[in-house]
Amino acid sequence: MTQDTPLLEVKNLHTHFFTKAGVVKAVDGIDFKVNPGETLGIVGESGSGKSITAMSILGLIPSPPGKIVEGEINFKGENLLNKSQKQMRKIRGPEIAMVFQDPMTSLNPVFTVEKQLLETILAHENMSKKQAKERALELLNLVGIPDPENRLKNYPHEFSGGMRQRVMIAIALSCNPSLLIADEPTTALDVTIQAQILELFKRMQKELNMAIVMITHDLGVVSEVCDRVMVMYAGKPAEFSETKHLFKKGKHPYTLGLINSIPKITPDKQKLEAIDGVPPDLRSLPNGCSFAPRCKHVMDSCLSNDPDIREVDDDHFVRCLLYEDSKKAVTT
Amino acid sequence: MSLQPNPLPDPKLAEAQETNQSKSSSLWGDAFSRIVKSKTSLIGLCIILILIITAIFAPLIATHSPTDYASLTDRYQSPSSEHILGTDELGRDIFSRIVFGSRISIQIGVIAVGISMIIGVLLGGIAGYFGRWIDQIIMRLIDIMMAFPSILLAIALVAVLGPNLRNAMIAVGIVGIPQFARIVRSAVLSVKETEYIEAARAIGAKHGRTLMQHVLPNCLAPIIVQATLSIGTAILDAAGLSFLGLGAQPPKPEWGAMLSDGRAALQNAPWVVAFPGMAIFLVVLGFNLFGDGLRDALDPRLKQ
Amino acid sequence: TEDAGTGSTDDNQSEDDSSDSSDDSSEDQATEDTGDKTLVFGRGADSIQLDPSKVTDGESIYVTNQIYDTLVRYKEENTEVKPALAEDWNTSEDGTVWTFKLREDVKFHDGNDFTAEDVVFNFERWATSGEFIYYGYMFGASEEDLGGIIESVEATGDYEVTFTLSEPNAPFLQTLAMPPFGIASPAAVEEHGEDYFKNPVGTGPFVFEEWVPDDSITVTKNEDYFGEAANVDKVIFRTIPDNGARFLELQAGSIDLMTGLNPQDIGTTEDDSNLQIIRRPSMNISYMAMNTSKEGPMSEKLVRQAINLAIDKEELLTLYEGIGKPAKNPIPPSLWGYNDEVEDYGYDVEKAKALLAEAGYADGFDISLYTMANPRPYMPQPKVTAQAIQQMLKDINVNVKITESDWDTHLTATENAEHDMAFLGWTGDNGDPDNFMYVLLDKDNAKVGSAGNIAFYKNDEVHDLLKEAQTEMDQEVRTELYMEAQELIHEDAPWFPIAHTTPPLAASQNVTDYVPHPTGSEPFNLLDIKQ
Amino acid sequence: MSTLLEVKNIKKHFPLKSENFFSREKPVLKAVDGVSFSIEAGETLGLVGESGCGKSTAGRVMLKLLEPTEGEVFFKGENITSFRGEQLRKLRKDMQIIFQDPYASLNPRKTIEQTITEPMKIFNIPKEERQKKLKRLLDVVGLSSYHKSRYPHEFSGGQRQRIGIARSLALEPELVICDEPVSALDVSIQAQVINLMEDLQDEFNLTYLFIAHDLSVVHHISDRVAVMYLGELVEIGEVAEVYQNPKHPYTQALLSAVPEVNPNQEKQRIILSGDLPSPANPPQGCKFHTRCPYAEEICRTQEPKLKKVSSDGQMASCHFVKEVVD
Amino acid sequence: MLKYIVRRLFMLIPVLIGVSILTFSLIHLIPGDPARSMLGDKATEAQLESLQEELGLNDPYIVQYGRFLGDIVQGDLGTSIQSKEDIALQLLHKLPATIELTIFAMILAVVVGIVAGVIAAVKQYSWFDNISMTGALFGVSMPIFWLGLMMIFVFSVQLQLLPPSGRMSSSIELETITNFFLLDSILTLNWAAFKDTFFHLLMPGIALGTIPMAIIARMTRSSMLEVMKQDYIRTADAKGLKKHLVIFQHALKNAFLPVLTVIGLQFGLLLGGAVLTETIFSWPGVGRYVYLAVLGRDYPVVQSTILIIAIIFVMVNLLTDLLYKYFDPRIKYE
Ligand SMILES: Nc1ncnc2c1ncn2[C@@H]1O[C@H](COP(=O)(O)OP(=O)(O)OP(=O)(O)O)[C@@H](O)[C@H]1O
Ligand SMILES: Nc1ncnc2c1ncn2[C@@H]1O[C@H](COP(=O)(O)OP(=O)(O)OP(=O)(O)O)[C@@H](O)[C@H]1O
Ligand SMILES: [Mg+2]
Ligand SMILES: [Mg+2]
Ligand code: NI
Repeated sequence: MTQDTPLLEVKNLHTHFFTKAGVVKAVDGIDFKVNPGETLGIVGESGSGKSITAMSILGLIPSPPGKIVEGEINFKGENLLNKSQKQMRKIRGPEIAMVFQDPMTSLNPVFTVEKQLLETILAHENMSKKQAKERALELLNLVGIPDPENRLKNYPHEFSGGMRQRVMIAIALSCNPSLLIADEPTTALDVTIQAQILELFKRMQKELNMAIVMITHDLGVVSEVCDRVMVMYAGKPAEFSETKHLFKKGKHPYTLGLINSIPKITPDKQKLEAIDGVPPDLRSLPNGCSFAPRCKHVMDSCLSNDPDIREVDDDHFVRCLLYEDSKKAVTT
Repeated sequence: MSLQPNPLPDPKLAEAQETNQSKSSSLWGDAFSRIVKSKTSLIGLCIILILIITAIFAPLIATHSPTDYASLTDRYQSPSSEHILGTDELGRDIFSRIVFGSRISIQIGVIAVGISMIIGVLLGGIAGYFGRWIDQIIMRLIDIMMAFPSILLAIALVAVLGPNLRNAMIAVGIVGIPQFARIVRSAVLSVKETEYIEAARAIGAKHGRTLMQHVLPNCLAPIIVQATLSIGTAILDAAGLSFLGLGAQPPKPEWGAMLSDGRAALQNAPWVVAFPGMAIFLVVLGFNLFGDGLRDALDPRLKQ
Repeated sequence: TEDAGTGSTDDNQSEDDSSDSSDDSSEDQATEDTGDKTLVFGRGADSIQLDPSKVTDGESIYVTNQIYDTLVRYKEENTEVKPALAEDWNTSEDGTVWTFKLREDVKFHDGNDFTAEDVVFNFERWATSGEFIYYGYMFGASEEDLGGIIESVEATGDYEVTFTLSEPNAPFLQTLAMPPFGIASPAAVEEHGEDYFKNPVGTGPFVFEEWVPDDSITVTKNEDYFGEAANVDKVIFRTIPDNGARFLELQAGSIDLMTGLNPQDIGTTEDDSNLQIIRRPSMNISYMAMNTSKEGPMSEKLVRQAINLAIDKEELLTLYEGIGKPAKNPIPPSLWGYNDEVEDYGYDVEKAKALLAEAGYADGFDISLYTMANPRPYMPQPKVTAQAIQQMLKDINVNVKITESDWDTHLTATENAEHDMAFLGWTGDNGDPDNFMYVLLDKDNAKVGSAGNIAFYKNDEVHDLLKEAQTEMDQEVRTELYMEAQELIHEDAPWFPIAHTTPPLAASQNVTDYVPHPTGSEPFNLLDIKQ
Repeated sequence: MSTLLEVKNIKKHFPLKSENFFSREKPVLKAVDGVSFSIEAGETLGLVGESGCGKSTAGRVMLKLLEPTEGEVFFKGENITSFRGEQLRKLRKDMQIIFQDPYASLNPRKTIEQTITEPMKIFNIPKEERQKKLKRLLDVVGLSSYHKSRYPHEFSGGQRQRIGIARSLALEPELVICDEPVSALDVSIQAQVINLMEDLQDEFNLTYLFIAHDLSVVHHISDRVAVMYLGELVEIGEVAEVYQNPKHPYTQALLSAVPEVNPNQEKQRIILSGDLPSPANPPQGCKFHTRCPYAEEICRTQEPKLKKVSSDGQMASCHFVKEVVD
Repeated sequence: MLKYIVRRLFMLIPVLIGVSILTFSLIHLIPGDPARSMLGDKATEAQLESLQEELGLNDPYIVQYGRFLGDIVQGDLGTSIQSKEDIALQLLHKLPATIELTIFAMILAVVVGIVAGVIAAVKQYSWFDNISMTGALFGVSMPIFWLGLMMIFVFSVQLQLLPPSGRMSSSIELETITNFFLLDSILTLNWAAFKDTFFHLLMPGIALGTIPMAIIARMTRSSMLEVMKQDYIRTADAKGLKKHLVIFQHALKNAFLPVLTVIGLQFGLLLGGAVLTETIFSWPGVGRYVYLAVLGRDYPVVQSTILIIAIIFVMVNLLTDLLYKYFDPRIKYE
């Protein structure tokens, strides 16, 4: 790592759900850092624990049944896990803000956009209502909502999906957070709208210089906006690297599988290389490497040994026994 | 066939994964296992079973005649070893009457809910499946019925049909129709919109087949839940009617009627009122508990 | 005249009593901010109409007794008569002409003076339509002859009325004292027409104030009452159908006096230092009438006898909790003319079965038993009694279906002969056996739709005897006639006579000077209440 | 090659609940508003467009699962627009559909065996043959025969999609309409299914209408591609042509908006402004003019026609594309 | 909004007509001749005819129905066969009693139900949740007539705390203005009457309110739980709003909507349940009135009263519907 003090540092995070049917190890040992102003992408298949990671950071894990059983989440040097709910409420918003996947359901349908914007501002900033309203207008302008003066009075259902996502982003930005977590902010949107939103993200990042954690399952999105990427599989990181590096020199069989299974718009069509099998049931993970059952390069040792994450290159970490010998293990 | 079977997924792997899931394969089996796991619905089930067993073996369980008194001098005896729940205004054994009353309760539940269910499912099914003007007509009729508070409508029906248990059951059955019709209709509507119904049409299934094989089986869960809960309501309503003297006539040991007859002695012999009421309460509670459990067990959202 | 004299001494006496108590209360009153004394009277059913001449039910009479006066009234504790609206009276030798001298200081509640014309008006009103049930019962009116035995009523002076009867009528004076013959204000009758029954105007000690159906009737003190003015300012008759609830209200002090005490609550009342039991002298009967007019088993004498034999009266009477004595005749033993020679059927199931077999009903039959839902003074637990009979008759294969209705409906249904068997009872109105036997068992009163004789028992021999007793003025001869009639009735068994009761009333200890009358109701002007 | 299916100017308008109780004119939602194209036997035609533009509706109209409001459908040269009842049922043998949602498209109360054999039952195929075929179908889609007595909820999404495919193949159809068969699946599973479908096409000589909103998937699987916008076809042509050389501004924007898995290549993005207008109330003139960067007055008033824009059959509907006459 | 209300009222017409047809037909459901059934088997022909005449039973149905409807529209509900009273007038007297009782019960049910439901949802699986939901389950299974009697036994017989019947003690003087005693006593500043009426209302109110209370509590809880799972609640949390704001503003306002519908429907239950409650507590309201009429086979009273109650119920549902629209901005009403 190049910078000295990361904005966010997640260490060996384990978030489990204790359900009747068994313990769901949704997040099972994750480490990553986010530096100020940088964009980190987290990719993985559905159910791999991306959202739960984000929710853990914000302290929003529904409990019961969920519980953070181990780990540290250091934000600006303080461990968020030691904070009370009350303290966390002060951090959410002004320090860490979040944009959720589905703009259709993430805004409260019975309140106007104005109320939902203002209440965030008023909750954290020492402002009069009038000032807050000015700020709200400014924000709506910033995220590109035309005629914000009038639109403020509207209810969410009077907005289209893209517009709602803009409102969500405005809300997230309203208290100038130093970290923005975006959980699949474009998945529910159409391509043309997705392009608009991604463009907005890029602009925001440039203008406001905040760190972003971009959660997605679309490698395309990652490659467009992220500086670095973490690939997750079954609650664990599989690979972690600089984005360009990953697409060029990705090492983990799962990462490679992901990249190869996506059809590419290139003139010469090749057969897709699919990853066999299905993602594992998080309640009963196989012994050894959780990807082993689907891995093309599976070795006997994979079925019994769960590999540690290792740095195989500068700032490039892989969790695979194939690379057991490369460089050093990251201590956890 | 020249193509190799697709190599995915590895059958052994799939096998291994599936053994983790519960073995029973049908939805009903699943539901059953879920009910058995829920303590409250198990209690409900037990109460219902006790009720049924009591009804079947009433003559063996009862210690006295349910309708005849031994001597009028035995009136209003407080609970004792001879009459474990005491005696009523005629000196009849309350326990035995309650035991035999279970038969009437079951009868009410089955007949009244039978009426509501058969007519309600039919109306709701037709309205939901065929839609358009048939739906309009049926639903307006249902709306009209729903405009009357149900107990009141039942009272009015009994008033014109004549006060007896049979008519009370019919009345309670009739006022239960709208509930079923609406539930079935909305279930049919939502099932009708699913892709597997479209798939059935796409493979050329006829109306009858679609309705019987695809639509109705998938509406069964809400119907069964509603039926279970309705039995409780029906027993409650019929007891209310009997309490008002519009249902079971003497000397039938109907619980509501027993309670009503015991009112005069509330101050001196509260047990005459207390026990039949408790019986009603417990049985209705049983059906409600079980119905709640069933609803949870059959709730598609809770699956997976 | 002598009667009147004794009457007034009675009055004086009670006046002393009441003045004592009102002294007590006046002290208390000083501390109260409202000086009003209100008596709340709890009962099981509402009045049907407040036109006493139109009704037969005690609940209506309870109230009209307060509002109306009759020409003569009963004495407080028995059925002897004393002057009321009429100061004095005499009768012709043959007993067919009666002349009444009326009081001159009487005013109706609406302010009009009471005169002889008003009496004529009332009698003519009753005698010109079939709607007035009691008039029919008592004076033998029929559809053909609406006037009955009263040939004419004339105002023979401003304050004198003369009645001319078609035949002598022994109980005539007693009859006139009956509450149904309360004199109404002609002006009010004319003004309200159809609705008169809910706007009653009389001359009585209380003035009608308000009627909230099924809830309460309020009457207030008539300050200008010609007799002894009431001690309480207001009486509220509250309807609380449930005996238990009513008793609770009494215990809680929200009512002062109640009828229809559950027999099993007598003990509780006696134990409660705030409450008292007041027993009404017995002059009533409860019975199960068998509808002889209906085709089928009930028209058979043998069947009716069998039913009499199949019911264990003694056991049944346990349901009366000690307030009832078994009945075997249609009149109470306290009345003259009671035939103690008659021997009750007794309880004999075998014999009953034999009789049934003889009548061709060895296999039994299905039959309805109509019962009122509300307890009556003469029958505290009708529904339970019905069920007890239901079970007893099972022994002779008679399958009883009980039909329970509220009081009003029950009366209509039985008057209309819907029933096979029905419970009913009677409280004497005037202390004359005629008031039981003629009203309840004469063929004249077996008219569908307005029957007093709900057995629809029609025996010409009995009719002749009763008719003769009516016209005979000699009480001994009349006694003979009634005795004979009782024999016949016993043989024909149109009824299963059940019991004579001393109906208990429960009251707060504060209620004083309350003397219940054997006829079942009384004016409340003498009664007082300590605050 | 012969034309297997052809639609001519099909329209599907859904009546909307009238807002005004008393008003006479019934508002409609123009889900498909005049679409014509044809599918050649053995080819795969991709149908792309944003959500709500009428792709699924068009597919259902072709199958006659929905009655077209207007227009005609030809199957093997026969006009099937007016087919009803038995005639239509017979036709079902030759045309099948695969659905998007692997969870909703299988009857949860039926075992896999029942689901797959039901079409055969309906067409009175004898039992033995049914069993034989069932085995083969399971084999072909990569399921084992011990799966057949299980219920859908015991399968993963990818497996369910296979079951749906098996059902659609049971009657050996010629045409299969695939309504976003892979959109609900994870990337890794998506590739499995796409591969399977490609194999099956070769194996059974199938013709696909492949509906999707994912342009890369369509590119991968299709021979030709049609682009829809608000119920209308805006461009159609050979995949290579359209992707390399899109003529319609909407197609251009659409293609440029796809995030590419190639971090090195900086793309020239066309970002469309605004949102998709509602099909209940579409713009006048060219329906795309509200978002089109090149829109001019004519676009607001005149509706462009689909015209041939290149010599090898590429067609587009835009006022500013030159028509090619050959 | 106004336009919408007018439209909704307009749409009520068919329902109301249906309701009137149904009540009208009730009398014709009586097996045999209704007049005969009212008068009994042995009624004379003359009596029968006069009643048939009075009820107009000899005309064709359509004519009868037309007259029935015409009378009702003019506010003429006929006269009672038993008491010969004008039914409309009697109802005017009795309705306030029932409405007062119903509203009291409803307020009780809504307040307790919603509070319990919200707390139970927020503290899911806590002891409060368990206890209140067990209580609610008991509540929905409760025969209210039994509950009423048991309450009388405990509070009137044993503890002698509360009056067992009636609306007000006879000793209390109250000038009635609206006939809603609680309201009247406030208007006339008669605190003794207020206290007395309130105590009289307590037991019947609780008995009547129990089932709706239980249903509302359960509904509120499940609705709250459902809403708390929604994304926008997560958003509100992620915005760092205070907890009470999240629960009482964001969650409750959304959760209230389905509860509102249930509340509307519960009114029907209350109006029906009033028959039992009023009978037990000798409450001089419409419920007891109908009941007595049923016992007395006073069909005109049964008919008219049920019709009026149905109309009230329909109106209440309309009101909840309008409220629903008012609370839910997603529904347009123009
Ligand atoms: N409340 C919960 N109870 C039990 N298990 C849960 C709960 N919430 C999430 N999980 C499980 O945790 C795992 C990780 O979920 P998560 O939402 O983080 O996945 P994801 O990577 O965000 O997937 P997606 O792409 O579908 O959003 C999943 O297997 C999910 O089933
Ligand atoms: N049965 C229907 N009734 C009314 N409107 C409908 C119906 N079916 C579809 N629509 C509407 O028609 C329009 C086109 O729908 P369609 O499903 O064809 O779109 P699509 O292109 O398949 O979208 P998606 O990518 O979301 O599947 C949509 O606006 C939709 O709301
Ligand atoms: Mg997620
Ligand atoms: Mg679609
Ligand atoms: Ni082959």
